[in-house]
Amino acid sequence: MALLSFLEAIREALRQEMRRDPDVWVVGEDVGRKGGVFGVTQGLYEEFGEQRVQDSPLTESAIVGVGIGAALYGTRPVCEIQFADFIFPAFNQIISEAAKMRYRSNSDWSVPMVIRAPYGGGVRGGLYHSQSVEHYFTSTPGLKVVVPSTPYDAKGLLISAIRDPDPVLFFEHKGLYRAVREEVPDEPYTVPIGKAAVRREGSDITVISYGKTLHFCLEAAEELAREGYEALVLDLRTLLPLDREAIVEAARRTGKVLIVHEANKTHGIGAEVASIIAEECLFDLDAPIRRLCGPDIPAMPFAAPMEQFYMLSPEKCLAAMRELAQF
Amino acid sequence: MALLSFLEAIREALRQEMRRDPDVWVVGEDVGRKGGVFGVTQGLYEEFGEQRVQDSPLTESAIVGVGIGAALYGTRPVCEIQFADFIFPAFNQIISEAAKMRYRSNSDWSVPMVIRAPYGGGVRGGLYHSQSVEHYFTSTPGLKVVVPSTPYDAKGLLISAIRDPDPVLFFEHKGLYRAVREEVPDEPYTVPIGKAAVRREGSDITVISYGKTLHFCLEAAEELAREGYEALVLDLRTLLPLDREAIVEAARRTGKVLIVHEANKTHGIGAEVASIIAEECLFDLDAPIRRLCGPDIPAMPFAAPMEQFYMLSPEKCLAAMRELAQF
Amino acid sequence: MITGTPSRLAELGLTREQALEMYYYMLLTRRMDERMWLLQRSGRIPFVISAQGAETAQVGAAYAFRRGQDYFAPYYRDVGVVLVAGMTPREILLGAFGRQADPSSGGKQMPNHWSKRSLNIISGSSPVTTQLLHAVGVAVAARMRGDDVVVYTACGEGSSNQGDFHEALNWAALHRLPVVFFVQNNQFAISVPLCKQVAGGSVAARAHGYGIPGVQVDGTDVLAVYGAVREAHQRARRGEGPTLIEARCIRLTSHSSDDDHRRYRPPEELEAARAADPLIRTRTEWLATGLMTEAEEQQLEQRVAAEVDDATEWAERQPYAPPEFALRHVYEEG
Amino acid sequence: MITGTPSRLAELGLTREQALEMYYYMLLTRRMDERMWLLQRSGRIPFVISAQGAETAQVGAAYAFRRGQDYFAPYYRDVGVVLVAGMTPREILLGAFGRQADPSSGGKQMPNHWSKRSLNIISGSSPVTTQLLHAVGVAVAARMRGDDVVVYTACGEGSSNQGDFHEALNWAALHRLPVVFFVQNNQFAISVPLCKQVAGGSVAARAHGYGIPGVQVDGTDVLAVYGAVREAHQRARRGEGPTLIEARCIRLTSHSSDDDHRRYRPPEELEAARAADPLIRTRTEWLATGLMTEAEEQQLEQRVAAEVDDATEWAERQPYAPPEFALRHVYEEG
Ligand SMILES: Cc1ncc(C[n+]2csc(CCOP(=O)(O)OP(=O)(O)O)c2C)c(N)n1
Ligand SMILES: Cc1ncc(C[n+]2csc(CCOP(=O)(O)OP(=O)(O)O)c2C)c(N)n1
Ligand SMILES: [Mg+2]
Ligand SMILES: [Mg+2]
Repeated sequence: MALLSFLEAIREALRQEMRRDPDVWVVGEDVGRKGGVFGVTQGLYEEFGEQRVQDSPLTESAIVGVGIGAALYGTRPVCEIQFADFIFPAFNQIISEAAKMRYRSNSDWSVPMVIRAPYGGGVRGGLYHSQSVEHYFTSTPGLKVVVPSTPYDAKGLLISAIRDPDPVLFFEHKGLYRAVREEVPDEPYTVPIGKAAVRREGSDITVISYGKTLHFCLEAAEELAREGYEALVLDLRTLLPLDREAIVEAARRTGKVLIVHEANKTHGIGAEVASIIAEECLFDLDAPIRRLCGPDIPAMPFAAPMEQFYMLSPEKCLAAMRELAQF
Repeated sequence: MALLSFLEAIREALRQEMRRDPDVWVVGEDVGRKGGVFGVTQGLYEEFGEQRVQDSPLTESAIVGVGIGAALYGTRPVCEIQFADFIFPAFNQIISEAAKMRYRSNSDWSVPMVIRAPYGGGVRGGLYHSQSVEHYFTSTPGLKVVVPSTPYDAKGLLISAIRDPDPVLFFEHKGLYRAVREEVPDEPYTVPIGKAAVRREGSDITVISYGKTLHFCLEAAEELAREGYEALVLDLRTLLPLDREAIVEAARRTGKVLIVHEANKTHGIGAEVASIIAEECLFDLDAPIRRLCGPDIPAMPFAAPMEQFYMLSPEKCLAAMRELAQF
Repeated sequence: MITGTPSRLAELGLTREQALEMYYYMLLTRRMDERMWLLQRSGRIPFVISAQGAETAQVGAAYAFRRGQDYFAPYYRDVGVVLVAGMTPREILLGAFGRQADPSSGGKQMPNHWSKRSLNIISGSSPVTTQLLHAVGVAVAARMRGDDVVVYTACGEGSSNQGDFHEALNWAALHRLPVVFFVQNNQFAISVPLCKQVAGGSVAARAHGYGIPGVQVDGTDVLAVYGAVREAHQRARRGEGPTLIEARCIRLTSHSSDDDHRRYRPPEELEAARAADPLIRTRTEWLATGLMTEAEEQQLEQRVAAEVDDATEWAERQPYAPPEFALRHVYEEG
Repeated sequence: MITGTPSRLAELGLTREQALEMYYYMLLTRRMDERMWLLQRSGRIPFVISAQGAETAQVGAAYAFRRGQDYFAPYYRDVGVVLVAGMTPREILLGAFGRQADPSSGGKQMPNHWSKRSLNIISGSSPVTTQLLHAVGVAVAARMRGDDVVVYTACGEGSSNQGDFHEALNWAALHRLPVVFFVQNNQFAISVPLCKQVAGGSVAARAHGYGIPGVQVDGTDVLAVYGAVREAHQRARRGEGPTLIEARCIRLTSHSSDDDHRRYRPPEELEAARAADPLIRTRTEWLATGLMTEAEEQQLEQRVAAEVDDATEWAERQPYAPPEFALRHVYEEG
């Protein structure tokens, strides 16, 4: 066991998988000598050399397209998109190619590729260094979308993603990189893709979240407990495929559901989660299904007051949770 | 009044707006002498010349990016993407640029542009000539997304879109181009963006749809009426922004809601519609909110049996509507 | 210039038998294509997109690659390429009919979206030019593994304007990867002529910007194409990197069965195109130079006709996949 | 080669006053940039991305355009360009501080994302190279309206590998549009050196593939840049189409305040860069050739210092937009 930050846990997963399997390699902008703009790949270039830790040209469509080709050949590229906001030039390669390759060839060809991207705001990154983009991918069968919230899960889920036979998008909230630390086993281990985790038991309300906002919800839940209400907090962890059973089970337990995410509300992840509940256990509900999300604006502004206005917080979560508990 | 097909109504809207406003122009692949692969722009090249009806190179990102620049200058480009399936190379220009230009400049700059694209299946187009892509855009504030289902609306909504000060995605179901005809006023008129329309009154169940599947629902509703159940059928017409009032009102009226669309179910338009209902009028519901959609597979297959398996039909709609009515 | 003479074969290191095999593939490509039009016209298949006019370019190019060892990321016109790569007429027609036994997609994809892993033919999509990046990625991975692999990839001249073309050439050139980019310039992207697609008018000229050779070759001269591609293949194997080859081709048919090129091509132009039919040119010249005898040509015609008939009848009799097959292979099935 | 002599000015049709104005803008660019680093270091602004080393290139290029008439689609390093285009130090610092009065975005965007419609400066995003297509679109629309407009657009050499670069050059060249593509090649894309970005090593060489002139110019020689861009501007106005200009520049600072280039640039290299500082070079040579006097230089330093101080103090005192301003201007407000 070692006390690792979220970022260190991701790096350890990469290093251990690269040591285990010579077919695993990393490619992206500045991932080499610089070790990535956030330092995630630091040390890998020195250990594995420039062929397995490739600085790519500034071309996202090529990072993913070349990754697809290399995966078709049988290697396991881990592509880094420097900021999730810059994944859109690669959208066609991801949606039209990576997601459909196995399907259209009846598993004759497959794309065992991981696409890592830092996402999320609260870092004064303005419109284009703060976005949450997970919902642009979750409507596309053939892809898997993973968003860890803890160092333990980050390591275990990334190892699972690298070993997964299908393309996995792996989104890492920048705000967690250095903010959260925990004891993480030294040896490699996997956390299953497609399984949510109950982070806190509770009988009064159910809060469903993932990524950074999950921590806000947990903090708020402690506060709410002092007010006499116990919140069940579910961490989705994987957004595609969603863990329907866990969602329905968590909703049934309390009959009051709040879904929380940083991405803007309309057509966000919360919409599908709410729909699953409205489909599967409507009559177990004692309150309307609530969503607490970012505002419906194009992206997060730069100036501190507007950024804070956009960002969620333990206080905002607590207010919404209290209101639901008292409903 | 003239009896126009869906396709003719769209062409008439283009022609009338181009006659009205010299700043309106059309650009896309094969829109010129060929008149578009579906013939939508036939005759425009001859009437308005090659400057206002421009054959573009085979580059979607440029079609949209150049359109954005031309819109910034004050003209009103109507960009055609030959098939909705091929809009993804332009995704970055649409999401990062068109959608955010007004916001990031506080209305100093704006992008009065329309992007037209034929979508939908049932034409033996296989994976890449059959897709419904509306849900990739509806989570992005700054954009508007319109999907007409009738010739009258197609003309009126396209005229509204061309006159709209913000970027509008206008999706036309290929299966409607020649299949539906109706009397359409000769003069230009507008249909408001953002307003749904009740296509059929009913008190037993509410069916919410748009585009081609709307017609399946209406057909099924007649059949269902013979069985003694009256279905209220709501045509969303605009998917961003959604007409919340109309959705909630329609759901309240019957307490039983079925949402129908051709796009695959998970994280589709139906998810947001269901969530709005579960948020606004949960206690008015007498049945779980149902969604009848395409299967969750990467895209629609080519072979006839698999294509039919994917496509909805009046029969499939009737079955789902009957089940809900009898719930 | 005469396409085929014994001396020219010698220069290219080709035997007469090989030349005749190339002719067989060109003829097979043409007859397969003609058959698919007939099937489409008679409503037995819904769609055709044609290789007619590009047989010399496709067969000449593919013949320079090593079946079963090199990789292919072709585009939708490459009937001749996949035939040389090892696909059978039966397999191609299974795809046209959309039958379950179709090795490319089991009927999921439209015709001409070939795929077969055992032949190193990579599954292609419809959005153009994406496959160029896959070809580069295959080359990256093969180099990593130390494998002797050269990758063939192709697109049309209109598609060469897509951003992915630029990104693929740049990446391949940066790492001197063994990729041959083969652009079949038939002067049209559906209805849009070269002058409205390719600024400067030459796709090959774009190679220099990446510091790699750009070769323009007469796509109607099968041996010229073979020579140019063979050289590119050799450069690639020597570790000297990618080559961009632009083959000037002719489009004899409408873009596809959904198009009518008389809307945008004047009769004279269509006449001229037909007069320059590369297959007829090859036959005439090869017969004239004695590279091929009348008897040999007759034999090949008969052999091809028999194969196409067999493939058509057999493939059409094969069953469709069941409707629920649409749900299969979204993810690896445990 | 000497950057500035009276005779050279004459060739370029520049007066000494204009040369001094160019120097003023270069100096202002540098001092503004230095001030922003100070503000960032002292925690008063969160981020800086720097023009240091590109002042000569930016001012030389922008000076060839007509303020208020031509259009600008700059990139994030173009401090010198937007100053010449008419942005004031106060306006630029309002952006750096993210204040409501920031004309570019009211504090919504990060620093160096300039925009001002009254100056024809188009709002830019962070995803690189997208603005090149907007520049082409502006030129298309201006031609449609019959307006005499030339469009400046810029990006770095790394960004020139994006697909949008290829699509923009091709489109502009096809229609001979009045666009000047100005690539500032500072040898690095953050940490990735030219040799891992641009195959062939020359951005300018890519122009020939589009049938347009590609010019490589010493970006540290302000008059050489001005001359090259002026010629491109004249070609554009004559209807002869776009030009691609590659200015070889120097990056004196880390990529941005989030980067530390010592991780990937050896000390000698940084030393050499500092020794080639284009501003110092210009001053030394202009003083030596008598193009500028010591007194004039002192005056300009004082004037610039005063303007930068005023702008800093004033801008920092301006209020932020209220939090709810985040909700404004998503769509046209009725
Ligand atoms: C990204 C994308 N946009 C549009 C299309 C529709 N389309 C199919 S083929 C074609 C023309 C291709 O022309 P070219 O590249 O010259 O190849 P050719 O068919 O002439 O061989 C177009 C526009 C597509 N398949 N993909
Ligand atoms: C599409 C996209 N990908 C990645 C980035 C992150 N990024 C910002 S600047 C930069 C390097 C740009 O290098 P270059 O084009 O040479 O311009 P320079 O900064 O050197 O002037 C990168 C990778 C981005 N802004 N946009
Ligand atoms: Mg072509
Ligand atoms: Mg650079």
